[in-house]
Amino acid sequence: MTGKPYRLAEGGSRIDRAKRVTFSFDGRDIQGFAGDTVASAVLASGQKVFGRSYKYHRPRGVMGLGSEEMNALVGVGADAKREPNLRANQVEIYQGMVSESQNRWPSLTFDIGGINNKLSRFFPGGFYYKTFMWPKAFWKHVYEPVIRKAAGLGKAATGRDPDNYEHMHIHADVLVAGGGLAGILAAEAAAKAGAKVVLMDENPVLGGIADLTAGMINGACVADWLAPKIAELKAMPNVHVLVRTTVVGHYHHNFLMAAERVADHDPSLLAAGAPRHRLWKIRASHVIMATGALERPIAFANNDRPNVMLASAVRALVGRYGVSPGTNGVVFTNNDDAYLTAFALKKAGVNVQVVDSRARPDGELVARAQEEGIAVSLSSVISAVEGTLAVKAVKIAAYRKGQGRVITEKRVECDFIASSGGWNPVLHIWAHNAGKIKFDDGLQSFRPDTHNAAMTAVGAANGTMSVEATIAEAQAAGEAAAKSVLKKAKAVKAEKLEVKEPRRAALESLWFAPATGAYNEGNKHFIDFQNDVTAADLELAQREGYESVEHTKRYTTYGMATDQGKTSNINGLGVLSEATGKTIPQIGTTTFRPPYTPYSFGAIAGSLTRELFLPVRRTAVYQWHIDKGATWEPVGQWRRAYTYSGAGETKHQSITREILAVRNKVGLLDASTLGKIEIKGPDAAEFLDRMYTNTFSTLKVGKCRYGLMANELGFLTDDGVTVRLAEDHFLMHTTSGGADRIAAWLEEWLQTEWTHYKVFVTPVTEQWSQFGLAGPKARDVLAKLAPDFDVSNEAFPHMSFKVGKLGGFPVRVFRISFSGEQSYEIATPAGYGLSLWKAFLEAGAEFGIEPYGTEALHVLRAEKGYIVIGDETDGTTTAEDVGMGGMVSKKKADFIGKRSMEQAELKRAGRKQLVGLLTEDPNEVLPDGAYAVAEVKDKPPMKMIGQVTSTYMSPTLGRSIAMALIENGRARMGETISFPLEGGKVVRAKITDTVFYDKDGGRINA
Amino acid sequence: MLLVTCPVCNATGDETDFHFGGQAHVARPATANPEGITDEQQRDYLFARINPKGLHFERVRCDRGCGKWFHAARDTMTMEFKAFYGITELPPDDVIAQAKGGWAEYFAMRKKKQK
Amino acid sequence: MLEPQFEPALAGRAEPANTYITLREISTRGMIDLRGHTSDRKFMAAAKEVLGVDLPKAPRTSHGFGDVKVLWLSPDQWLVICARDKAPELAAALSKALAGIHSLAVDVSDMRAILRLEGEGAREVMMKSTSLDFSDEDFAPGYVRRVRFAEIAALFNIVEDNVIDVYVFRSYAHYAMDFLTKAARKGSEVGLFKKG
Amino acid sequence: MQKPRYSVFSIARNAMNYHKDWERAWRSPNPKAEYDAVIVGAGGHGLATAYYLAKNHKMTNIAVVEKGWLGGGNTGRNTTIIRSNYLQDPSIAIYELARSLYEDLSQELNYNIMFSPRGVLMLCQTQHELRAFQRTAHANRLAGLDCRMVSPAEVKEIVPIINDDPNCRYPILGAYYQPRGGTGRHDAVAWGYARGADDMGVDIIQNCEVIGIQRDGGKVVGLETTRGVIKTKKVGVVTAGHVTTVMDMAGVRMPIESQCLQALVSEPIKPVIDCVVMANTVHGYMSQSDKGELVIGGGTDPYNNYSQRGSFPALEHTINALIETFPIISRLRMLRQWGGIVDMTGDRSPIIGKTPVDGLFVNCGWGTGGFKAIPGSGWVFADTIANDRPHPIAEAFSMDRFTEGRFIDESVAAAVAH
Repeated sequence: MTGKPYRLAEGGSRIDRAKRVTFSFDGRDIQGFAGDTVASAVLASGQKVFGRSYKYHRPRGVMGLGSEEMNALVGVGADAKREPNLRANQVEIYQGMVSESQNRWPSLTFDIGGINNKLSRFFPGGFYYKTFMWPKAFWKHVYEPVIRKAAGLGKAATGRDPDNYEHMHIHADVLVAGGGLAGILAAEAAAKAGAKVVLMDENPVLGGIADLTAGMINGACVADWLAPKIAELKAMPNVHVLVRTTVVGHYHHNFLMAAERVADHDPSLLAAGAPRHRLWKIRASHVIMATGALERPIAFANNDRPNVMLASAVRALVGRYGVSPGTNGVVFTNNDDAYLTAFALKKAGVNVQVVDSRARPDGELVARAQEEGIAVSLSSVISAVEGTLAVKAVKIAAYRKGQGRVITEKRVECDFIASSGGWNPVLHIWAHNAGKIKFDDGLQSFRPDTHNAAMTAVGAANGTMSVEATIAEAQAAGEAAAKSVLKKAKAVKAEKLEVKEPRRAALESLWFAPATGAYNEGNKHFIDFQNDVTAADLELAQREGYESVEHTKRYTTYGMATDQGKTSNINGLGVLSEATGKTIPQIGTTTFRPPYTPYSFGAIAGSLTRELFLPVRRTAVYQWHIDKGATWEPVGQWRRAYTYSGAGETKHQSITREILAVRNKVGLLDASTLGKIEIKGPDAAEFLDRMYTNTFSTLKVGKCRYGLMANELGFLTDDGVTVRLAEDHFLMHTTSGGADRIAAWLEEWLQTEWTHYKVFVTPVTEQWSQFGLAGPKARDVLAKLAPDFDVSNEAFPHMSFKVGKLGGFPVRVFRISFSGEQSYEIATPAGYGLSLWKAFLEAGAEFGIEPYGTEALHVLRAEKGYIVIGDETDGTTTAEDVGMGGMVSKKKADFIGKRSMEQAELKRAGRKQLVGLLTEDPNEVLPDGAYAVAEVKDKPPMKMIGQVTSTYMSPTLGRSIAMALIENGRARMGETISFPLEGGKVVRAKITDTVFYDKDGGRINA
Repeated sequence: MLLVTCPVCNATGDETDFHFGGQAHVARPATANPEGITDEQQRDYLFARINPKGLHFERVRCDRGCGKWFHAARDTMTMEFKAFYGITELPPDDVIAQAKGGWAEYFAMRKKKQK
Repeated sequence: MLEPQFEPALAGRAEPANTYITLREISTRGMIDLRGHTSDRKFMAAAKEVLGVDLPKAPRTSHGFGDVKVLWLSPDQWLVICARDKAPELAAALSKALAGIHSLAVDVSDMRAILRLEGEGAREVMMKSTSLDFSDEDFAPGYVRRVRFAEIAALFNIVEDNVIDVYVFRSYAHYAMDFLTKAARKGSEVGLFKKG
Repeated sequence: MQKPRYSVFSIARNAMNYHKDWERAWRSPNPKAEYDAVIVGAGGHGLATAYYLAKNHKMTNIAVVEKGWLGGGNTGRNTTIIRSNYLQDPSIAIYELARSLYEDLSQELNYNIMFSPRGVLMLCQTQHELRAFQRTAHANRLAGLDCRMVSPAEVKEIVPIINDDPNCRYPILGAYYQPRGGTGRHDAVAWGYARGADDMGVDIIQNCEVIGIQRDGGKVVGLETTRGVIKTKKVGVVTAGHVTTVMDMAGVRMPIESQCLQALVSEPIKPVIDCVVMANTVHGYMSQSDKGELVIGGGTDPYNNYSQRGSFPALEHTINALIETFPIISRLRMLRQWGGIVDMTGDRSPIIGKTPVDGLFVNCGWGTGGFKAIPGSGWVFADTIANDRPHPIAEAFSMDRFTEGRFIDESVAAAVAH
């Protein structure tokens, strides 16, 4: 089909007829002009159908002017770049763009789902709650899959999004949402008063619908008068203007979100490095809402046919894109505004007549229509639409307000309809955060009332429809906003304006146009087009008792489509009002939820994806671990080396090798992630006695002590070795995962409970690289590194500490062990970490030193029966439970968790207690977390008596070992208990104590 | 995204720069006297919360800033902050005057103690 | 074999290219975490004696004296910046001078990495990274603040109008540099309040 | 007063008449002067309680009073996940009772609540999380639940859009799978119970706010409401996030804090995921509704909050996590976000049972996980009210567990690693 006659010979303020742009729609090449949208270009090509509706799969075309569009949703881009459900009238075309219609199969014009329409009589609102219940299994396997396939509109991308996104924070004295007449003037006034102003508008160009508005300012039409103001505003140093940027949400304390579509209209920007979308996080001292108004459709029979459009949308097609939906149009209205569309069409040489539901509209525009010779049928409505894939004709019926049936009607041929039921102020960001709204009889719609936040509404968003009033209101609001924010605002002198605009007749609400045939029967008066909700559905919901408007909404899904009820909300309330006899305010409205229009998850995530998703913390040896083939164990945000598997080595093999190296020679562990906290002050010792379950005030300077920490519930939360550096100075070690938590925990108690303590707490975890040197040869390695550093057992016994120099390295050395071997931990400033690590390996080479990872560490400590907080404990485990009751001070009057340890349940006999387990078959390794039962039965349920907490094949002992928390375990030494596993297998194990290796500790002290 | 002001360092910032620490003015019985604390007292200390719909008093830490704990008085419906005050302090009298229910009782009790 | 080799947090990492501001690690500075009470005259005096400069009392400010700079962190905490090789002795000197005064001075020169943002867009990049308003007049050279930076804790110091040092814990240095490199990517300029 | 049954035939019959003759799903009665019992709160839990009081205990002279519209609280705001694979025995008992009742609820209520056992996958993304879920798996198997661990390969089979890159930030090491877990239609659960209870004579009184609880000594004798005084000797309070407000009227201080839980949906798209996926390490979970919307749960705001407003920080992390877990969603868009007021107890487990006041019963503390429990919760609470003693399953959830230290802590499954 050629572009003619839809592309008019001239006109089109947004398009550049010199620049042709080719893109594809459903695989067909379409030629448009630079500045076209998918909607304008496709319509210009003669195609009217853009998609299929949600439930009945009825053919649908473009209906709206902008973000209220509910029918013409298209997918743009292919594969990993496909973005579904975009509004065709907002998508700017570019050379090579790929777009497609949605929700149709196999094709737009022939859609199998269309059968739903034939059967629609059997699918009233909420029908699915009443059926699909038998047989039971069919819901999941038959009915639901069909429903899911039929629903759902567009298709998602098929791969990882290749584009970038980012966030930007901005603080404004005044944020102006909306760049139409009202927004521009409010921003100008605020800026001239000296405020820092940010203005955002969702469209590619500012001006809103000034170009579709009647009236003259100082002799120029509104748009022309506004143009220089826009340029001036953009040039002001204290103003930042953003287009293609939608203010999507308003949150507490004037925090707002805006989604900027940076590169959707021009992919070359992506190649140049631009993000596809940028999410703005705005903190505004004052918000001016100049979001305008949206025209609402009229509910008449088959008002969803392709080429039934809003009057404003038709006006914009003609004026902005030089496109007419057809050659022969009918304007259907209950207000004066739509007459402007008739004039625009006539001027463009399109045949047009007007159908006006009002009896005696006395406005100047109506009069002008008659002067211009445009046929106007008053007291009339459209009672039927003929044509399925496009409008072919309408029936025009005589009408009196309140009349439910059609008496007389005449048939008129036409190929498009422009309808207007009035205008609804865009209240979303006003209402997002509990702003009050009130019903306006003149508008027959809601408008802003009061708001807790510093926010003002101006222009159409405030229900102010006249140009003159809007100008005054906007300028006053802008200046007032600046004054309220600034200490000293400059005075703004008002310019003299002469405004002329037509006197308008009042709008008469028309919520439902009577149709051919008995009331409602067989006709579809659509209220929510995308979700296929009709006036009849809303009335049905009422009849069935879903009376609250929220019930009606949820039962019929009215207002829940991707347009979130922008055009359906008020019309639905109107229908409900007439059905129930309640006024619209009595019925109330549903809650406005962010966002105003949908925006991408990519924008929400910003740049925090891929390598920036959750930081990785690296020790100084990180890269070395990688080069050595380490696999990782994440601990908090750290990555710790799990094991170093060499070429052709399985993890199990390398772990075994590492363990034996420590037992027989010497191993090296990167323990830098351990938490390190310096604690100093005259009350430091007493403070530690409060924090730990055991006592530290008795610790000698230069000595180390292992400590247990509980929370106020009495359960274990952390453990580690603390050293007394001086009388008033301690260095605490925490678990790697606990480092930040415990530092904050100590601070909290100091600041909020024991405020009189003179104690400073300074976390120093990251200052130090810390390495574990463990094994019978550990001392030899140290001695070789630093002959002058006395590491003899006498000078440096187990649980002692030394500070000094190891060769050139400033170090802190702790003789502590988590492996049961002779063992040292050596800390050096992180900058030297890597070279000290290498130095150890070099010095240790002759002793067979090997680096070992966290898994070997865990096996080594399990062989010794050492607990790991988080394995042997799970947040409900006490010191007593794990057999460390001896470390809970009886002497101390108080410490964190003491009182709760006396609660009945924590002292209860028969609690689970930590024990060791030896399986009957030494080669059988119990699975992690396996449960023992009181009695094995042939099928569940079985009474469980406890679970495995750690379980390994011990290379040292050549057999499996495990630890478990078992009811009353310590009283059951020697007892054999059963662990029923999957598939009926039962593993039996003997209860032992938890120390499997070197019970007398000879090796540690060697 | 709440806008919070730390009364210690006077920094104002997004809620994400702060850490919220739950109900304010919860006394830890063991600190005063570890002896003879009943299970009920311990339960109330650990779990019983005032949780009002309206004016509430809570603990906040200037987590990313000066690191200090402080108190905030906030309406849990409107999210409006009525006051920020020191961690060892009581709220300003005009704010105490707005307290209702459990909080009104609490502050009355505190006032009595002071006398 | 025993000669310590100092390795900065970003050792071996190429400076980012294709960014609209310059980003690099500053590895020549030493740092001392100093604790004590602003209200403690003895402490303040002793600290000044060693550092040659008053500890800043006003939140979010810094004082400089020669090569030494003191950043305010909290009413009882400061970060002393000096030449890296001077840090150990300066820390020792502080501890000595502060003996008997309730205080804590720790050499933490290796605890943080300093990333320097330099150029026209430095403030804009910080506004992509934090929730603060770097166009506010308070944010002048000398300004210091701890803040949530991307997903992590950071400390920044405005050195000159278009030069900002960001201090992050060493283990996060790569993450922070990755984030900055992306935020400052050429083509992603915002040009806030910039005309023409 | 048996209502005509819903069926494909009743729809056909009504279609002939353009659906003008459908009966009301429930009446809109005025409160009587006195009832044998009154349930406060017409959410899922409250309506289910009333339903089972009438059905199982033949107490039909009862009412449910509701401040707003029925099902308008968390029942209509949650992410509709149904599962029972908890770790602690009491939790397993009540959630599995609920899940098994869900299996037949559509037929039981003659109202399609669209229970869809599409399976719930809980991802294991660290060695520690893997061990924790292995423990849960053993416990659940021995308790008789139909659950199992699945391999990364199986995960990919069940959810083809999942990111299975072994080098990503938190690679998937496996998952814990409950094949008979899934989702239901949240509004329908409330509506179905309401219609069923109404059918047995229960008065459901909407727009009726309780403003006082009348006591005679230690006993409940009635309720003061915005629609007058209602005499009754038994009151069941089931008001979730607003439980403190109501219990304060009886002078009972609750171990509850009310917070705002964030949730959102994407625009509707063609089916991409046919099960529920929960990724606890990175804090995100997602499923797809029958309308095609991706249903996503965020975290709770970190402070007490009654505002029911969507906020942003809690969502941001969830979306980052889900984009890493399901890379294809990056170009999909958020359609709608909202908040629900959840009642959090000290151990994050519910409270069901008697209170210090005779005749006053409470059922609350479901926090972020209440929807999945509705049928079981109503079942045991009804039994508790009818017999004036805790149902065996409810015993463990009594309020005095906080006095005794008898916590039911489910966070255990994700305890802190080393």
